[in-house]
Amino acid sequence: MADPLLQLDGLSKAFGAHQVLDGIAASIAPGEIVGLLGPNGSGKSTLLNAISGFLAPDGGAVTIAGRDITGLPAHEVTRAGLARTFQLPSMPTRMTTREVLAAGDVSAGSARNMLRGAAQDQRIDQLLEMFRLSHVAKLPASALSGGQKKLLSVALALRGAPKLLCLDEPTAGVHPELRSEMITILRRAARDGTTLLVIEHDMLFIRQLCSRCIVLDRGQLIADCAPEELEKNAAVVEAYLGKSVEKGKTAR
Amino acid sequence: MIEVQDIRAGYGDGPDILGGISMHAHAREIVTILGPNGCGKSTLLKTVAGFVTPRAGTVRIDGQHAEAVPIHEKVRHHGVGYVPQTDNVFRTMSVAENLLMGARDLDRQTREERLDAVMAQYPSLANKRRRKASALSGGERQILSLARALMAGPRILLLDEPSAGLSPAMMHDVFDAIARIRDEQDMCILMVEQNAFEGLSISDRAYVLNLGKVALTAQAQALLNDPAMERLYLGGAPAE
Amino acid sequence: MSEFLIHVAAVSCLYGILALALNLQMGFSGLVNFGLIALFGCGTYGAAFAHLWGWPPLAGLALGLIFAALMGLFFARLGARMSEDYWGIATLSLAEIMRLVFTNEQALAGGAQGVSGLPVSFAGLAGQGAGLSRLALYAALLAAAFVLCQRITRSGFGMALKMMREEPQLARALGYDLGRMRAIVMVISSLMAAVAGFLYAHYLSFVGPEQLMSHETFLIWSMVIIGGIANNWGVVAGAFLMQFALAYVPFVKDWLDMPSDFVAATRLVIVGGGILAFLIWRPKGLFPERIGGSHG
Amino acid sequence: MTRTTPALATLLAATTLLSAPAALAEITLGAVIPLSGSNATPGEDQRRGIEIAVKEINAAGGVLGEPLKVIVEDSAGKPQTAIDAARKLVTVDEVPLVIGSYSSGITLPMGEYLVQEGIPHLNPASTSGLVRNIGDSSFSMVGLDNVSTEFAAKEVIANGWKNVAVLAVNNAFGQGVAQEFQKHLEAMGGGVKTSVLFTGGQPSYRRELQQLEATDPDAYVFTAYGTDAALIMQESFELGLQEDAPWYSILITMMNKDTAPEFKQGLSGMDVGYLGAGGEGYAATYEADYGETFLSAYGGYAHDAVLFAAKAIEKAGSTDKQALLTAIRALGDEGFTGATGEIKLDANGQRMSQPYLKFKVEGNDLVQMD
Amino acid sequence: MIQFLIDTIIRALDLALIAVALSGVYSLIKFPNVALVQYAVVGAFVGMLLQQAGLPLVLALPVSAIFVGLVAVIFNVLLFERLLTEGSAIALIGSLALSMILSAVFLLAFGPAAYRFDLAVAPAMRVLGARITVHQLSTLAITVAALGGFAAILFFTRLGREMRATATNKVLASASGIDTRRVINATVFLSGVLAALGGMTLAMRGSVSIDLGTQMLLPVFAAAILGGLGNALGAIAGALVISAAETFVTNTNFGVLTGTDFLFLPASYAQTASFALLVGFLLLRPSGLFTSEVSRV
Repeated sequence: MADPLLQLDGLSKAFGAHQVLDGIAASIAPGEIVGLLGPNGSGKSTLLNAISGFLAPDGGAVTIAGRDITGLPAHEVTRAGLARTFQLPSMPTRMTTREVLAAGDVSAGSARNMLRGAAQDQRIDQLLEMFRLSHVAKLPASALSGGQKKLLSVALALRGAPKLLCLDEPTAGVHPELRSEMITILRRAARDGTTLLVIEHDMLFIRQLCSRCIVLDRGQLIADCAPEELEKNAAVVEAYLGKSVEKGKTAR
Repeated sequence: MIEVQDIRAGYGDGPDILGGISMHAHAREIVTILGPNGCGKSTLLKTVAGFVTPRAGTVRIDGQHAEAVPIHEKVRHHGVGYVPQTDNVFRTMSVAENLLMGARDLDRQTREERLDAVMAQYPSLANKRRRKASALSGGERQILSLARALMAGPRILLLDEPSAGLSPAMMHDVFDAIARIRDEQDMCILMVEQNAFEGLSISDRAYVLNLGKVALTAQAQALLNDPAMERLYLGGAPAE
Repeated sequence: MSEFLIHVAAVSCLYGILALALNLQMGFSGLVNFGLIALFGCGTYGAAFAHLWGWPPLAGLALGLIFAALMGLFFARLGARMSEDYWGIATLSLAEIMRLVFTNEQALAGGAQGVSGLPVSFAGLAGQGAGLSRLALYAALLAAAFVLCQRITRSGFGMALKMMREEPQLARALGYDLGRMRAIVMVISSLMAAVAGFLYAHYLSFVGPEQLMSHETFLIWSMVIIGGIANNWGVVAGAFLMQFALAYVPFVKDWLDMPSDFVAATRLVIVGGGILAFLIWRPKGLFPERIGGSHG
Repeated sequence: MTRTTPALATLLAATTLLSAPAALAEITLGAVIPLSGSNATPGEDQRRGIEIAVKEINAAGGVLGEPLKVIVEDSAGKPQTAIDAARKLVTVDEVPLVIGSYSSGITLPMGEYLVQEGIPHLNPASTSGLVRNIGDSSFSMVGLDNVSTEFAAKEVIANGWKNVAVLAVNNAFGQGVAQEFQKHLEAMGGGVKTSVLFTGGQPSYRRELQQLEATDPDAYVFTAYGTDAALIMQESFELGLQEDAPWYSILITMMNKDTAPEFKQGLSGMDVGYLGAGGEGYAATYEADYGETFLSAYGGYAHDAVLFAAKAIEKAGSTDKQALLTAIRALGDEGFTGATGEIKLDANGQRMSQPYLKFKVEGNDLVQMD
Repeated sequence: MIQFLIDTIIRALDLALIAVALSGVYSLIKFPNVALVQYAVVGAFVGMLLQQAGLPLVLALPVSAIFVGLVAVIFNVLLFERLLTEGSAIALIGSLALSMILSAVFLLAFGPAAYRFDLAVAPAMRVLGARITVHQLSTLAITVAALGGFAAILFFTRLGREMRATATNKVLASASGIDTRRVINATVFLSGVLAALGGMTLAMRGSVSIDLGTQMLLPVFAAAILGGLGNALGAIAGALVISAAETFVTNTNFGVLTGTDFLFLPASYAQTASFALLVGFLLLRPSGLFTSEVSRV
């Protein structure tokens, strides 16, 4: 394996007495598409927050492309090449889709661009087209459907040409048509060299897209395998279905 | 006991989250609502409960219109109990106080009796009756929340993901408790659940939602034996 | 043109600049600043110090701008860790501290009695010339401030500000350094407020701590809320509307033969009532924000 | 379009108001005095003085054959409001002369504005030494602090109080009094242990009083207005400060009216003489019109300012600014007798001689000592 | 030292009732209601009017307090419930605007003068060398009784339980059958009562003028925020800290520093002390001094 793009070493986070992340260690190589799985409350979103700088981890380290980004604020993590989306993308009510896309280019926020017009029209038109959002370009972004918001947030995340894109449930609540659109877009991004880390519940999606899965349960990494092997993995089946659980066997 | 007809609902000026849903649930029945994140499960439960007023359609409880009845009235006058998903206890208050909150309208004697009954039923709570709820474990909180809802003696129980964040062992305890409540108290239970297999194993019927619509409805056993469940429990649309 | 009309129009222009500054903070960036008057005060006291120390007036302007930039940066720094209502209270406190210090330190710009006798700009011109020249200068500066604000809010930076205002979480995920953006916005708008303060000092010929009362901040708030939050045209209109409304209260008093407390009370009612009425019945103001204003 | 309608309507209405001119041929003067704010009591007294003066003049046939009118504006005790009010008087009402205001903090900036506009200014009440520097078209009808504090310092020494604590209101007037008083007292061999300046309008002055008390003075010397002074006296009584050492008030009439008798027993002080020779008529009219005695010492000066202005206009023969200024100077040179005695102005346009009176409190009233 | 303690306690009396009211309401409707300080002034004026109208003081106090409680509820229903749907900052601005309007009403109704209750004033008693007046003692008693009563309601009554429940978890509270709107208005009523008592006890110790509200605003906020907004009883501790800081600033003779016998800071710097404390505090610990809850991200 090449030098890992993302390296997690013993990442931990607790809320009060509740250990949400318990020494997560994993690595992702450039170009991989990795699924991040686990039942509700297993710590997936917390892990994403800890990686992307929205939460300072209590312990451990996060390295991206050889650079230690542990504890850096979110915007610096993003500038280091890691983009992310949110599970429930909430969008501005007083900006249009087009304006949101214009703001998606982070260089807009520098003082140099203060007096320069916002819309570099062509590039934004292309994006709107590519993400099937042209017809809603002039609507307030908050008025988009859940699926359109997810597409918009992926479009925003991809604008900065990130090295690693972390997606939090990109297809949940997305209409089937847009869903296949989303898969196409993510595939293309991967082909263009973006590494993907995807939280997803939809196994179909995982199988279609991911080459590898890592599975969390109660803050611990319990599996790291190909998607096909998930069903055979006793720990995963237990975590998800609780099928073979016998009392007393559970951890803690 | 619960009858929902063609409801549409959403938040603020946002789009419809529920795009015309009809469903029903009877006494002595556990009905589970399944579906991927963002499909509208919780919104449906909240609309039935009265946190969200539907934009169109009707919600009937015992045959009476109840679309515009806020949750606190439903709890007090329509025999409804509601257990939220997270944040389901009063953290700064003791276990006993939490339980008493569930029995506001009862006279002192009934209240004490129910309290004793609950304590007898859930010994884990009895040991901690003076402890603050914030000191309880996740499973204990879930049980406490359930017990709190039962204190008022409801006939309908609305549960929002009772297994969220619980270990399998605790989850078993909680689901056992829920099934017992149905059997012993002839309760009508409407439950939103992520954990499809566990949820279905105690349910009578289920609705699967997708994108704000009912995608599938069936007997729980039938769904459990459906080979498509492997995909379903992980949230995929069963239509594929 | 009546001289009084010129006077009111001139003051309206200065308040228009203040309203634009507040709009940049509050309307576009979501910064609930209740201490705006302190930034204005940097300008007035810059002028006062220059006068006291015998410096040329323009040196006072430079002084005021430096004070204002520093104060704006400090405000922004405070805002980094607070929710918006806490920040509002903190900025209000800072403005009050400034007022109390200037009230009590006689060695510092005369204490409560302030500094009077500042040269009035264009005082040498005869007749209405002085008034009209001032009006022209203020109007030109207002127009410049307006163009600046318009350019900023329609630029990519403006989009970023709106993103910060509405979805700070998302903005951070996009790589925006919100602290830096807050600092930039605060400095720009502080400088605008200080320019208005400097001109005001050389218009009134007097600088005193009474000018820093928090009511003055709320007057500017009323202009923004009534005119239309996040609409540059709107807030300038709001500034003129409020100034004219307030300036004519004494005439209404004469007309209706009301007691003298009427004037002070009516001003409070116009400002407070204006804010409340608009918040309740027309929260977007007379000229609502144009969504999608940056294109098409 | 509909959006702009209310704004336009307001503007239109306002402009209509503006353009309605005073149709009657009148001689109109302006006055800016505190009718609201913490100096509302002396302000009201000034307003009464002005009212009486206008009545007197009009009863005697007016000025230059026209009826006299004084437009009274509220300063609200704020420089900004006062200047705006003066601006309105000058630019809208186009008065040839403005009288005002009460406290020096207001009079100074307003006077400077008037000087810049070239409008004659008569100061009827402010006694800060800084008033002298306002400008050459500004004139004072009242003597300034350097004179009054010297009088007070002499009194204090004469009473045998060597070391005193000074309490003064934190404004231009109070600051001036405290500084001047200290200067004079020290020149006479006394000393000021501490000078505390207080901000008016507080619900309690315990803190300031305790600061004074900590210095253990021979006497407390203070100057304060109206209701603030009333509370100070009440609290000093409550705290027992009045048992420890005597209290002496500079410009005692400013505070006497509002203070309840039980809190000011044994209080003494000084003030400007508010009645000169020939002032009895004014006092009688005042009591007849308002059913009470003077609210402060300053009504008489405002009254005299109006008489002085009217006489100057008569002298000038018109309301032309230059002619009026010349007339004022001439009148100041030759002297003019009003209710407060003879008003003669020095080269700076300030009143030269000023009667001062010693007072002590008896019951609720001030009794003049010789 | 004794005098310092007494001065601190007396100043804390000025702040405590209003700060507790502010914090109590904040715990339920998450915005700092600036108008509360004006409710205190309303209470004082109404109390004085009632006394003038011939009501004995023991009646005037509670009647005025109840009146102000009702006024607070009316404003909450007519105004703040609507504004809160737009966000807490909007409601905060609205409460500032309401304060201005109330100031205008006071100005027209009472003018700028200061008013006092018609109470006999006696020279202070000496206790261990420190001065205490009768009215300080009686207002201390009223304040302690009012705060005790409020604490008793909060911890020993059904309403109090419902208030705490609604404050900790509004959703769950309504799911338990609590009409949270009614509970909120009950709390608003109590806050009005406390604020009015605060205003009246201030007026009993000194005097009340229309500026009182503005002068109390920031010290009261400083106390409430220091105590952790929303933690009603923390506000009492906050009031003590603020008043100790203020008293230190004004009671200390800084003469030694300058080599003069006596040098006191102007008493209005007391306010500066509390604001500076507040700003410094907000910088270091934005959630307040006495917050016990671990906030979850």
